[in-house]
This record gives sequence, structure tokens and C-alpha cells, in this order.
Amino acid sequence: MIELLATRYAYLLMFVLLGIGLYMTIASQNLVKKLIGVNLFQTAIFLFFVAVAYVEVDGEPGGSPVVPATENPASSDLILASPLPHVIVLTAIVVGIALTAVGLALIVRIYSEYGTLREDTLREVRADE
Amino acid sequence: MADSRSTGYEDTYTESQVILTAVKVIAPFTLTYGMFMTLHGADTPGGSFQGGAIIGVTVLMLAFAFGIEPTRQWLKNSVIVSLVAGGVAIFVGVGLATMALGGNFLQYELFDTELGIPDGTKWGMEAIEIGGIALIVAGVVITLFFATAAGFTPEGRSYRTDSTDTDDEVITDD
Amino acid sequence: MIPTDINEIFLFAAAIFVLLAIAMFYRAVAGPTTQDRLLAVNVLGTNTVVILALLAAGLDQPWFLDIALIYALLNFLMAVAISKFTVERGGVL
Amino acid sequence: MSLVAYTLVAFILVTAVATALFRDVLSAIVVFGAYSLGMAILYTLLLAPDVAMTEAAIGAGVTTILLLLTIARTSRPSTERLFEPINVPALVIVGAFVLVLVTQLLPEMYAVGDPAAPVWSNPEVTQAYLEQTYRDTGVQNAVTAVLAAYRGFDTFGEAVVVFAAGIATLLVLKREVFA
Repeated sequence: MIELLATRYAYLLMFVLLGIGLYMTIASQNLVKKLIGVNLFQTAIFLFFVAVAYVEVDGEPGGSPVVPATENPASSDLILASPLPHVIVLTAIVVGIALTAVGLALIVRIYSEYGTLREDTLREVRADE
Repeated sequence: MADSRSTGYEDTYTESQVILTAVKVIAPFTLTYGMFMTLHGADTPGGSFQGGAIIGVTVLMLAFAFGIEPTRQWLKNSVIVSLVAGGVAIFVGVGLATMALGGNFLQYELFDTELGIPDGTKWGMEAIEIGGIALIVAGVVITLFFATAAGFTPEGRSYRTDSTDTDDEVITDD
Repeated sequence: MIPTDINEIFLFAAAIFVLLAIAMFYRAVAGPTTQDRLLAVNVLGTNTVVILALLAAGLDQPWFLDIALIYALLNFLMAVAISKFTVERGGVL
Repeated sequence: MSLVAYTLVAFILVTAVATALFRDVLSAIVVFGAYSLGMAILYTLLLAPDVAMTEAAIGAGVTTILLLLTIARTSRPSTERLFEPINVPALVIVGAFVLVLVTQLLPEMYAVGDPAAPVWSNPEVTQAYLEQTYRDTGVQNAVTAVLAAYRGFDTFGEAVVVFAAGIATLLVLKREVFA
């Protein structure tokens, strides 16, 4: 059991972070904190992608994905992390900040319309209308 | 506090000597570093997403030191529009150029075989990295910052059309 | 437990610095005022730069120093942003 | 190697829990900045320097500033307590979710860094990219090659999404100028 957890630490961390992000989006009454929860959830997914790309041989970590400048590299030089998940995460982080910014703009707008950021108060205000 | 808000320029906090001096020293370095990261992304870790973000962050730094309103006045709207729209246009342009040469969208090796540019693939990639993504990311980071900093004004008027007269409500009331 | 190889020593030192970061995080949680938290996070940022430099040495990946440089820059920006926010509740931001 | 990873996991967990529990939004944002720092070190340790740089520049820098600006433009609840009260039903649901993931999914995962993992050992994806990158494109950084050449159309879509998000923010805030 300990062995299992020790060798899969990144996935374990990812699952717990998914839980924390989900908890924040469900339980926090404040909209800004909900958005931070969404961000946390996102980073957990990013961690999963980065963790599957990582490689090590006999406990020695490989290299970052910068290939040697030769036409036909030796396979021993190619113990490198996989570049494809890195690319996906790279673009996802940038799209993530764009998403966060639109969410924040909506929050600013909601505040100027209703004067509150708390979900329960917002519900009451909307019910009164 | 209400007075200093309405004028926006005689704010003691935006003229903090410590921040002003530090930013004056650091900002050129940040800009250079962002450009280095963009230009050098082909052979070392780094690239246009990171470089563009750092270039954008330089403007954020200036805005914190000199105040957001003066920076907004200094930075022309057309600059940001040309950064963001120009980035997309360059990206599409490179893609369409390869199509015009008879290939697929972004088929870079045609620059080499058809136009005779040595290392055409590499320079095509550098073109969309430097000209495309870096400009878009830098422009969007600056846009998001200024849009969020301005907040929401119900009348929907833009500050730029106003002169910098004193009744300009810079910050929406809480 | 105590490493002998020079790279191992760098990584061990990095682990110690992460432990110190956790210790510093106590101030970020407990700190009665926001200023305490700001200072704690600022120290954490500096700590991060050191950890990244040690990782760069320990894993023989000199590019990691670039990340450390970005951190050094952004740490300053974050410190300025949060400090200006704490004055007059963001009125001067 | 593993010692650094375990301590980092502990650090990230502590910061994430603190972010979730702080009642004061400003403190949560500040602690979330610390969380991003820890996450970027973990990305670095997992040999993803490009991702770590992006997380450093965007996750820790720009996100924190946008969140700060938002609470400066809206409200920040007064704090009589340090931590939020625990929401028990939500905690039960989330706990069940995490428990299912850990007990059912975790044993099925390959160990972190196992060269036999399908992502890494696939001769048609990862190995092909690593072998052919320099021959095909003439750049050494495989991430840049995949980003701009092999998946260039995808990146085009991402760039336009970022552009669209900028426009959407301006529309939501009813602003007509970019700066």
C-alpha cells in the first residue's frame, strides 16, 4: 500500500487536489473563491498531464524535451519527457487564464447589478425580483 | 481619499519612490527577458506563450508604478489593437501563404522548397511564434488587466474619449 | 539517509528548503494581519528561486535557471500588487 | 529526488487546503499565489520547464493580479473568523469522490516515470516526435516543434480562443477600447 502511494505520488496529489477544487466550487459562498476553486481543479488536471509525460530509468530522471542537434539521435539520448502533454498543458494554461478573466469580468458585472458576491444572498435577491 | 481618487494623478501612493525606482530599474530588464524568451524558444525551453506573458507583465509593472490611469493614457488604444489583431493576422497570414504556395495550412517546408529560404521550416515556426502568439498573448494580458482594472461602468462610456478633466470617475464605487 | 554524491546533496538541500517553505507557510496561515501573509509569501517566492537553482544544479538541467529568473521578476510584481492593495483597500491600485 | 517530490507534495497539499479554508478572500488569493509557486516547482521537477515557466508567468503572476483587481473593484467580506465553517454535505460528497478515485483508479495507474507507460513508450507518438523533431523542423526544443509545427492548427485555435476571451471580457464589461 505504502509502495503504491509512494510511486504514484503525483496521481495521488492530483486526486486530492481535484477533491479540494470541487469542494471549493461547491461549498464556498463567495464567487471569487469559487473561481479560485475552478483554477485549483484546472491545475490538478495539468499535473496529471505533466506526470504522465515524465520518465525515469532506474530511478535516474530523464531530460527535459530538448533533443540533441543531430539528424539521427541515439536512442540513449532520447530518455526525455514526452513533449505532447507539455504542449497541451501549455496552451491549456493560457486558455485557463483567459477563462478566469472572463469569469472575473462576469463577477464584476454581477456585483454591479446585485451588489453582492455571496451565492445565498444572490439567490435571495434574484428571488425577490 | 475621495479627492485623490477623482484627480488620479496627485496620488501619493502611485508616486512611491521605492516602487518607482525599482520598476525603473527592472522594467527594461523584464522586457528584454521576455523578448529573449520569445526569440530563443526554438532551442531552449521557453517560447512565445511565456515570452508574450512576460512582455505583457512589463506593462502591468509600469501601471503599478506610475498609476493605472496615466499608463492607460500613455498606451494608445491602437497599439493594443494592432498587437492583438496583428498577431492573429500574422498567424493566419503565414498559414494562408503556405496555402497560396500550393500546400496545406502551415506547411512550412514550402518556404524552403518553393521560395528557397534556407531552414524554411524553422523560420516559418519562428514567424508564428514571434509574430503571432507572442503578440496575441502580450496584447491580451494587457487588455485583460486594463479591462478588469476599469471595472464596470453602467453608462458604458470609454475613458479615452474624455479629456483628463477632474470629474472623471476613475474607479467605480464599491 | 545522508547523501554522498554531489548531485544528491543539491537535491537533499532542495528538500530541506521545501521543508523550510512549509515552516514559513505557518506564518502565511497564522499571521494575524495581511502584511504578515504578504511578507511570508514574499519569502516563499525567494525560497522558490533558491529551490529552483538547487534543482538546476542537482538534475544537471541549466535551463531551470530561466524559471528561477521569471520567479524573481514576478515575485517583485506580486509583492508590489499586494502591498498596494492593502493600502486603502485597493483604492490606489 | 524522491525526497524533494514528497516534501513538495506536502507543501502543495497544505497550501491548497489553506486556500480552501480561508474566509478572507485576500488571504485566499495570497495563499493561492504560494500554491502556484509550489505547483511550478513540481512541474519543474517532473521535467516540464516550459510548463513551469508558463505557470510561473501566468498562473502565479497574472492570475493573482487579476483576482486582486477584481476584489478591489467589488467587495471583500469583513472577517470575524479566520477559517470558513466546514460544509459537511459537500465534504462527504467530495470525500466519496476522492475515495473512489484513490481506491479504484490509483492502482491502475503506472508508476510515475515508468518507461513502460503507454504515453512514453508509444512508438508512433512520443518516440516519433523525439526522433524526428530535429530532422523535420530544425529546432531542438521538441515542445516548440510540436506546438508550432506538428500541432500548428491546434495552436492557431488556441490563439484565437485567447483573442476571443479578450473580446469577451471587453463585451461583458461594456468597454469599447482595449486599453
